[in-house]
Amino acid sequence: MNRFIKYASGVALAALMVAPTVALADKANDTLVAAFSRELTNLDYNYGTKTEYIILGDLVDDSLFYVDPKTLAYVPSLAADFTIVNDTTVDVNLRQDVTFHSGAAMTADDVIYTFNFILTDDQNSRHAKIADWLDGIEKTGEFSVRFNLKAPYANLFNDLYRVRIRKDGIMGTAGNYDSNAQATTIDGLGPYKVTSFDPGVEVVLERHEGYFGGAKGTPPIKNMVIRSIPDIGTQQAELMSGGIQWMYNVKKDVGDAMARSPKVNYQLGESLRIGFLILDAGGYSGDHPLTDVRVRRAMNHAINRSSIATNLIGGPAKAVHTACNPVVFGCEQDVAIYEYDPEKAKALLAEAGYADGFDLDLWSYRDKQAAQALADDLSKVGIRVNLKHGKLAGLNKARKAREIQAYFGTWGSTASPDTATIANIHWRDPAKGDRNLSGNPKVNELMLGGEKTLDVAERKRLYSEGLKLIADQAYWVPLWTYSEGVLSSDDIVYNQDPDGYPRLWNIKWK
Amino acid sequence: MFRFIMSRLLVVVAVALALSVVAFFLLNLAVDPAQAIAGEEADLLEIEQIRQRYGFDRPLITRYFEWFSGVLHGDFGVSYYWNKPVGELLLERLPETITLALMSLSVTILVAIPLGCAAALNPNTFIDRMALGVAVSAQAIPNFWLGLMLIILLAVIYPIFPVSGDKTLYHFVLPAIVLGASSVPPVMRLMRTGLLEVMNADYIRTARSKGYYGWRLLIRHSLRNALLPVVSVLAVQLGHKFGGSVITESVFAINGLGRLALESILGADIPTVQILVFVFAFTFLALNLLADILNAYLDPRLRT
Amino acid sequence: MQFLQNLVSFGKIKKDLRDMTPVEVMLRKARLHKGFKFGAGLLLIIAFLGVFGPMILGLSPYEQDLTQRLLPPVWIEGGVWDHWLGTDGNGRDYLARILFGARISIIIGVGAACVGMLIGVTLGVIAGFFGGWVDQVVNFILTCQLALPGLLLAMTIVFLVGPSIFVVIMVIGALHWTLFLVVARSATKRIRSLDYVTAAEAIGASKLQIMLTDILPNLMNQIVVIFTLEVGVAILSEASLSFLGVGIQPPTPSWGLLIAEGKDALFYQPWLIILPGIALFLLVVSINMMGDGIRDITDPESTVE
Amino acid sequence: MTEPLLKISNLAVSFKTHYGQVEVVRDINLTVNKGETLGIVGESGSGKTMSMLAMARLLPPLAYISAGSIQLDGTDLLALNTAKFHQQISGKKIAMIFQEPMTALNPVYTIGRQLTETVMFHEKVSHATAVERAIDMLEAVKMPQPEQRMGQYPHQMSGGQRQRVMIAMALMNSPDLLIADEPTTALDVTVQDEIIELLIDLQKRFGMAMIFISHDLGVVSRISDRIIVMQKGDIVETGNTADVLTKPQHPYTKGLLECLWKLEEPRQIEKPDNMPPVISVKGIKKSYTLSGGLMRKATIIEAVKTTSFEVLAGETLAIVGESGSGKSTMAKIINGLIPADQGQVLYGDVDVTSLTDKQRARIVQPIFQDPYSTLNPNHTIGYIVSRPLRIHDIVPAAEIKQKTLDVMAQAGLTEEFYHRFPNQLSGGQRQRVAIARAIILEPKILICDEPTSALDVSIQEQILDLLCQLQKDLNMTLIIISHDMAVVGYLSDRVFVMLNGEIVERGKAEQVLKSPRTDYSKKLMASVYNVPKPQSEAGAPL
Repeated sequence: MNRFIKYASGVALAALMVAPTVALADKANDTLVAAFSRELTNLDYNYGTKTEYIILGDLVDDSLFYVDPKTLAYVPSLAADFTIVNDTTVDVNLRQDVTFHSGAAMTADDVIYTFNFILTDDQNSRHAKIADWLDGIEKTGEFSVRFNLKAPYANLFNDLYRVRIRKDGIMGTAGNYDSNAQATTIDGLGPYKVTSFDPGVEVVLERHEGYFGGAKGTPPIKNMVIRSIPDIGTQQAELMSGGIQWMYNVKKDVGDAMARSPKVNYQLGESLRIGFLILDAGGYSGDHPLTDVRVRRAMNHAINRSSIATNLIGGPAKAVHTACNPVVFGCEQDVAIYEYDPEKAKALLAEAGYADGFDLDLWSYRDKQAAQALADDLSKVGIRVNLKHGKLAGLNKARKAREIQAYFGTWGSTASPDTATIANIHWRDPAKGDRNLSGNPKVNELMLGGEKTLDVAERKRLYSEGLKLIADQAYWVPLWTYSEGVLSSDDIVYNQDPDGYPRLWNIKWK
Repeated sequence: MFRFIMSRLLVVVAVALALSVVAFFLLNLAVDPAQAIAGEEADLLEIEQIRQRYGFDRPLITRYFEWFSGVLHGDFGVSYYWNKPVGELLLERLPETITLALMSLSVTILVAIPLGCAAALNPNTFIDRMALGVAVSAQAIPNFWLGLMLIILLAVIYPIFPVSGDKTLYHFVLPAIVLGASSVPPVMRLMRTGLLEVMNADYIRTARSKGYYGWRLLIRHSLRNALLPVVSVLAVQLGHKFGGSVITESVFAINGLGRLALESILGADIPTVQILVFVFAFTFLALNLLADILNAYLDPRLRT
Repeated sequence: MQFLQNLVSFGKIKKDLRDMTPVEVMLRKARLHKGFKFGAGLLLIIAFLGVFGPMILGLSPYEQDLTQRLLPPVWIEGGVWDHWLGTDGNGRDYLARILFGARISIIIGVGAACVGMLIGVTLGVIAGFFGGWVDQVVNFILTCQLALPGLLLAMTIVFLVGPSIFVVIMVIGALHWTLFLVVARSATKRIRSLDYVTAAEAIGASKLQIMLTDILPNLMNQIVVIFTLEVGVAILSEASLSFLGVGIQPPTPSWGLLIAEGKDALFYQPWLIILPGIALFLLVVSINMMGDGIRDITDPESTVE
Repeated sequence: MTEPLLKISNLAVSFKTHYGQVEVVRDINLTVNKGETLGIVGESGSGKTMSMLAMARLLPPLAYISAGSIQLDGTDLLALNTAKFHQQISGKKIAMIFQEPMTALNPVYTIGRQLTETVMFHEKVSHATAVERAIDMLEAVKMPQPEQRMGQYPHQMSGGQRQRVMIAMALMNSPDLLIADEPTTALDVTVQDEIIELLIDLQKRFGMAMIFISHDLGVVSRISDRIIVMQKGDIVETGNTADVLTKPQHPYTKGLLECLWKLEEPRQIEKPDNMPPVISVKGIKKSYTLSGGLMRKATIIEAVKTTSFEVLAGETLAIVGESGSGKSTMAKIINGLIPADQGQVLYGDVDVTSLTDKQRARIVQPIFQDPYSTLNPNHTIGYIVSRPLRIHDIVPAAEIKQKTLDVMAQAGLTEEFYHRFPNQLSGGQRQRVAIARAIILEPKILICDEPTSALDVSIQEQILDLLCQLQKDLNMTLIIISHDMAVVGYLSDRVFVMLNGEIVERGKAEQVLKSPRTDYSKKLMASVYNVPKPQSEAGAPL
């Protein structure tokens, strides 16, 4: 035992003797450290869905198209230009000055390989969406390709933006794809290349000196490290002690407080994310008050959106009345507007036969503060809310089992300025998606019809009609737009874009 | 000796088996792996496709036996969430957890044993009450709270230690203190009562009558006897540190098994959680067996 | 302690202790036990404040005022007398939430410890009384439980059945019965071999009668001690679960939840986690001190100074 | 011998309690000369051990010497500081042997280490020398194979062997004074004798002085030159052994002697021989499996080997044997509390296993050894005594209390005990409660397992008298299990002697006690040191 104690104390002493070798992150060695709350477990965005992967993907990969942060319009990136030949044919000419991190030049073969891979490998995350509209891709020249569509598809550029171009053959051959080929090392086209990757811990990036510039421009900072730090408090501490220089998803309270330190800057800018309540108007979870439109309207009147947006979320956040962010394409604003009016809400409830209110299980998994605030507003008009705030896994399960009467959701539409993105996921045919609880097939027809044509005017009309129907029938309680908060150290310059999507390659030293 | 170890190993296997059954069915009922693989944006059709592709639509029992025969052949399955073999994942995360567990055990030993001895040798004095105060306090402080307080104090206000991460042993100091502190009360109390009991034992009176006193008495005649029960408790505590470092690892961003377990549950990554439950149970039982063997080494009565 | 028994035969102590029933002896020891008095007193104060505090002060833990968010306590610049301990992120009075949290913590602590006690003592008494293969089976269950990573299981179960106070109580209770079992079993084994149990068998008492009248009452001393410790453990477990987001549901003010909610504001509104942390600390300390006290008081061999 | 080796004057020992200080020993004056043996006799709690512990500085934490002086060989012991005392006196000049050989040796170290460490520590001799001396000492205490013993651990030895090791250890530093505190009490009677012989022998050989403490006047009288009798912290009698035995001055001493004398006389009650058997034991057998430890195989202990006998109505049957002889197991089997592996126990002609618990309870009741564990501490005496009535529902509820009080009175308990709890009663009173509980169902048979061995001598007699009285009044059959020949002699009609699970001798009490047939019975009888009643004063009131 004595020997054991000696050994144990030896270990502890050794621990104290080891000099702290914290990765030095500063201007002097041109290394920026950014923190993500969620883990990066896979470098290949073609196999990922989360926001973090898009951000990383934009750093290490490139796509044919890209969103211009200023105009919120799709612009060519790897593509040099494009021609819409007809409703189902799009020709794309590629840039000729693009090289992979490995040094090889990008040609049409790589693009064709990538899309064929997406179409034939049913395991990748992009497959289902792309296969839905893309019939095939053909080579029209050394640096030009043609996309043949199954049907007209409006959100084409968003989907093309999400496909990261891979080197010909790098994922294997058809029927023999290796989903992990680019999981831990990546031969991308983006402004940064990966020098090391510790899954769940950190990704170390170095500027790709052969980067073609293009829409993203040339990054000013040479080295970048992205660390996974799950705890927001720990992230703050790291920022204060110089361990990281950049963190995002920072709420107003934390940001304002942190910004009191001269070492830290806080930006609370716009975001495409909106919050909303989805109500089971269709009665999928059984017979309950929410199937009555008066009750749903009452709920719309009951919530003081502006107060919560201003006081809780802050920044440019404001009330919304549509099932989409007002700034995106097709988001009709001329819809029925339910002003904050608790008395009217009570009257509507009474009219519906719920003068004494009713019990409501309200699920939520994000933004606990806002969830409590809106639950409080609902309870003030007599709806006895039992807030079920938990983890997404629990909500998913209940939603799939059709047990949910109402839930508080948010949608970020990451870097996708088109109503199609939010509509596609939320208003699908109920047989294919469990979020459309309207019980009205018309909504699905209108909201998904909007992406099935390239005619801009027709699209606007469809969305307008759909959004008006949603508002009129109060299938949702649209709540507010969110704002995106970023904390950065005072030695870097980071300017937030209007869509709230972080473009890390634009950061420069002060 | 051989028979004993074999019979104990049999229990270990039986327990691990029982737990794997419980864990498998509970997890599959609690979370939907198909939904988790499909991700937030997936629609029902896609989820249904995944369900068929991975075979989640088949009866749980069939899937359990498949999983189990895989484990028997050394195939621990592939994580849905991390997209890699679970075995690899474990090996990656194991060193961090072992480091943290051993360092926190060192903290426990270095604090609890001297404190327990001091308290037992000076019963009902100021020292004893101080030690009891430490025990009661450490018992009442939630470890996530202690972690946050230590970060504020020793990493931000006085930046002595790094806030988080697991690069060097230095990063493990604060988490080891947090995790070690939770084991101090039981170990210290046991050391105290054990030593008090030993000091009242007849053979200590014999030793005194032979002329032993003070530190010599403690070292030559009391410590070994008093440490016997402590060894078992330390094994249990070390076992808990392996499986129970979920919170500490996530507060300090240490990529060990605890955090892996937390993330895997949140990500409905059943293969990983399943193996982790197995690993935690096995570690716990193996440590207990080790403690029994160590006890037999220390206590001749258990040997013959 | 032979010495105490010796003492009993001398002088005035003999009279004092001899004239007392076991309950009187305990009460006397309790009166003399400083730790017990402190712990019990503190617990009474916390329980009183938890039950009547919000009522007396006229505060509601649920009433939100989004224009009065995150006010600091009065002693910090910016604090107002309307909210002594400030307000939380939803503009609710923090004092009211902390006081109300005492109620939640005590309900969960006591509830979960009761569930654990029910499971543990039942299994323990049965295993200890019957021994043999029954004991082996119980021992196997015990080993399984000990080897199980409890927090993970708790999270899974909460996912499975959905979160609520009742579920949290049941889950924590179902995970904290091992100590009850171990203590009940060994005590039952010891008592089982005592002559008065054999005497009860000899006078024809049934097994159930023996378990209920001869074994259980004599276990209670030890069980009460474990019970208090487990109340403390359960309170901390609830805090951990709530901290991880799978415990008590907002807006119900549980201390673990308050700490989790305040965690993001760690550096600039530290009182948001320090205050509920201190409350939690005081409650658990008071319960543990009371438990330590009860152990000393009920231990027939202990002398209280 | 002009100057005594040890001189204790006006010694007092007190305890600190929250009632203030309590003097447990007062005004102790005694001297021990070189080479002399002083015996100290007293019941538990009489302060005999406490005063010796005070001298050796081994008092428990709350006890302290409140007055007096202790001179050893001219040195004032109380004036020495702790370090000096332990370096110069403990082990070197004063050595001690304790009552419990099972716990007095450190279980985790070898005998060799425990024997040699003090010599090496006190006299700075080399390891080899120390080992040599230890082996010599083990030889001196007649330990077989001393070299091999050195590497053994205490648990590998029997109680008698451990006590020999303790003695060897005490002698390692050739002390001037050996204090033996009840060195034989925990040992089997046959071993006691050997240890006493050994002590007498060693004391002569090494020429040391010895203080021999015991509750047993018989044992003390055998070894001591002079005797001190203590009661409740005071010395009540002191004198040469012969004088104390023949001319006791203090009533307490007289009482002690009377008990001894009385116990020696077999009871002369004539009973008819041809009574029918109430219990027939036919070929019962019982074995236990001791589960193995970490590296130990499970062992099977045959507690009772195939045994048959009959118990006759109205008789008192004694079963005598040392601990581990299987007599208690036998008692429980007869009582129907544990089943036998083989064979059967018949009450009259009914097999005990065919009876329900309640039926059995009306026929046979037990009395146990330990008065502290025989009563449920949570119940009042009234509840304990009346519980059988409640379970059996044989007396109308309204009459239960009266019946209980009646039975308590029979057992010598007044009404005031009805509402008391066991912790408020003395050992003797508790045993009376146990008896009351047993007889309230008016059983035909009472099985008493060592009914008095945990009680002080003076109380033993009262309880035995009570049992005899009740047997007569209630016309019961009595089975007494005991290791103590004295109890047996006092009470029984027939005696069985048990050894290793077998009855090795059976016969009428007088025959077995006075002229035992087997070697074992003889040895057992020889080890009882009864003080012969002085012939000249026989019958005269003391």
